[in-house]
Amino acid sequence: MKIGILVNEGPYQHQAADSAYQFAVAALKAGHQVQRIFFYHDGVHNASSLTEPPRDDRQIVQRWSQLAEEHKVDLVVCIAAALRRGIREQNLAPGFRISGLGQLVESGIQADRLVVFGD
Amino acid sequence: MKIGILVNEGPYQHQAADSAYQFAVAALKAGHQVQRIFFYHDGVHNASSLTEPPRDDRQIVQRWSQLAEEHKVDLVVCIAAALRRGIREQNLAPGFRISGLGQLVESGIQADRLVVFGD
Amino acid sequence: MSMEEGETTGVVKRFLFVNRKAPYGTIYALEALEVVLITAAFDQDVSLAFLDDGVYQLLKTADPTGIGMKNFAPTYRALDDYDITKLFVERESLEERGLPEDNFVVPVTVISRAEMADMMAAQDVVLSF
Amino acid sequence: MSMEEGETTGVVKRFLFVNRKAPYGTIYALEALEVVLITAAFDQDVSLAFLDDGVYQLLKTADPTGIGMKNFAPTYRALDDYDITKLFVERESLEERGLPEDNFVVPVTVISRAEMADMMAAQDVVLSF
Amino acid sequence: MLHTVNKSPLQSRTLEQCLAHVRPGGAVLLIEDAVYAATARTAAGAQIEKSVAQFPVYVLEPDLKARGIASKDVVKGVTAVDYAGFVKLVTEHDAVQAWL
Amino acid sequence: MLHTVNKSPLQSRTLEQCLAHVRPGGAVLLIEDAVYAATARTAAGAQIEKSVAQFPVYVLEPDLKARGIASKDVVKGVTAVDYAGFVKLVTEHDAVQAWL
Repeated sequence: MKIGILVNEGPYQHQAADSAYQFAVAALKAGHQVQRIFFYHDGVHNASSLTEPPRDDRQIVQRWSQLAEEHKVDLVVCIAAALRRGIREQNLAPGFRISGLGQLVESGIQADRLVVFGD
Repeated sequence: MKIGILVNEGPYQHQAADSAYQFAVAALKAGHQVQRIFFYHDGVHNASSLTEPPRDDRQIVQRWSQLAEEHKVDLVVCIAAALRRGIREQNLAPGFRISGLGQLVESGIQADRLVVFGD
Repeated sequence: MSMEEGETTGVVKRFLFVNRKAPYGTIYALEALEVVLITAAFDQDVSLAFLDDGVYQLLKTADPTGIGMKNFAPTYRALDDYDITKLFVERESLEERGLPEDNFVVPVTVISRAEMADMMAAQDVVLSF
Repeated sequence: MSMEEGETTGVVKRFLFVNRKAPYGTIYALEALEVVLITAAFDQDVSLAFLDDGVYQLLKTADPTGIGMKNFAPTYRALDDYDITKLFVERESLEERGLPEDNFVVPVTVISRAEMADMMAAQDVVLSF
Repeated sequence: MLHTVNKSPLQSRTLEQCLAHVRPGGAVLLIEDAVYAATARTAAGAQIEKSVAQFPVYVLEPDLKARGIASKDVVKGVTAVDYAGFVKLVTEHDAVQAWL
Repeated sequence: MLHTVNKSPLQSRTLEQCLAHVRPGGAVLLIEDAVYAATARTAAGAQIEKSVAQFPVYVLEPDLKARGIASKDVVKGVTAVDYAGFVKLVTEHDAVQAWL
């Protein structure tokens, strides 16, 4: 099954980014296709290449990048939300791309399910 | 009177950054000294030099920088919270400085009042 | 939005946007509206639900100039240009807030909680912010 | 923390840290604890209040490995090294959550809501996250 | 102690928790989404009307206006203040506690 | 429709709003701070116990464990699932509605 995911909150502050990640990993493990993960609102902060959490903590941004590399998951950051919050090409982590809100709507149309994680 | 301010949320997502700003402006107008504004948790995103909100919207980061310039307000970003969330010297807006949590405690000790804005 | 993005092979799904949060305290209401406007251009079957504190989003008396923000409620009027007319407001949510049924910036259909629940159950894609 | 930061001319204020949020769902509990530890080094009169969902922060049964997070509750034990022993837990908050009074990772003083209110009213600086 | 509350009473239980912890000499200021608590014809408004007999309750007017609440819809006994009034309240009380 | 709830019922009114909008064929999954709603000896737990007679209620076990809630403290009739179970629930229902 094709599953789309929407993440509305940034890393660390709320659990949303963690829940979305664990859900995506489980979906892939079950043989489903994660069609796209769209980052909106403060969710765009998940794409910041400049985060440097304590070493003994989970590396949320790096985890997303690895997911993109290993499973070819399409990680899309909303351009309007990103500009508002200071995420641009220059501080975009590997595996993410910046695009329009249309990508979220498209995900809703193309995926069999859309699952939302937020606050 | 010396007033310290703590901001716990980032710009745009929650009103906290707006309320803190309006409060700071009113405090200065009333002749008080804004001893320090400390940015913690997602509040560190208020210091991002890379934000570019729509032109007809308020420019939250720029507003803080102007406040620092015009009224010599000390804008301090928590280093641990900033590293976790991707704020570093390279994307730090003018007027902000990155320092330790001790600066918040010091603000609590030195200021006559500490006012907290968050979610 | 590019034409390319708009190409979704003629599929029409029932999209529901659930608005349960008050405006201005957070950005969710405003950024939700931005998605709705984009979705409209994709020729989908779009509905908007306003319940709980979301009913406050449509009040025509809003004036956020005193807090330095823009009043975005009039933007809802643009939905009519896209033939998006299914704006549902929950009666019980209005009653709990002591609000009348006729103080909104755009025409809405006031429905009961039970009708809201039925409407929700009939959707293909539900977006909440 | 540098010595310089620690120089605050001998002033001792009553600092209260109010913990009202559940752990793990948000980072507030963890980052609040980080401030408490720093404050301890400033020789202030520190109290911690746990009420509402904040009482969940101290449960010794917590195990967040399944969600990829670290269990930070044991860090509260470090407070004792700084002679921070005023950890107040509100009885009514425990009762509403069906929690016993003896399941915490550190020793606490369980007080009533009225006592909590009195304690709050006596503070110089109140930090909430 | 000046207690500030910023959550809608219809979504969050924070207001009732705050009201249960106000002591003589204390006051409550409703800001951001908590201003809805000051509106008439709501359960929270009725609660606030009772509270004003025990301690002063203020509401931030710019936040009221932003949300389209008319002054006539504010429950009796609640005092509207602007940001200057907010600052004044902070200086008049010995400390501030934010109920987040 | 699978309804997900992620807020503590003791801080937020979201759970009760969600429960009032579940239709036959629907189900509720408690995640993140909403797992507290599945605990015994609470008002929310009593509400959930009533709900399970009408529709299935699930709780995410990793979130329960993170918060130190023992399986024996989960109210009767609520089914604990792991992330694989969460995924399975998503595929088994025709759509998902997050109550944020």
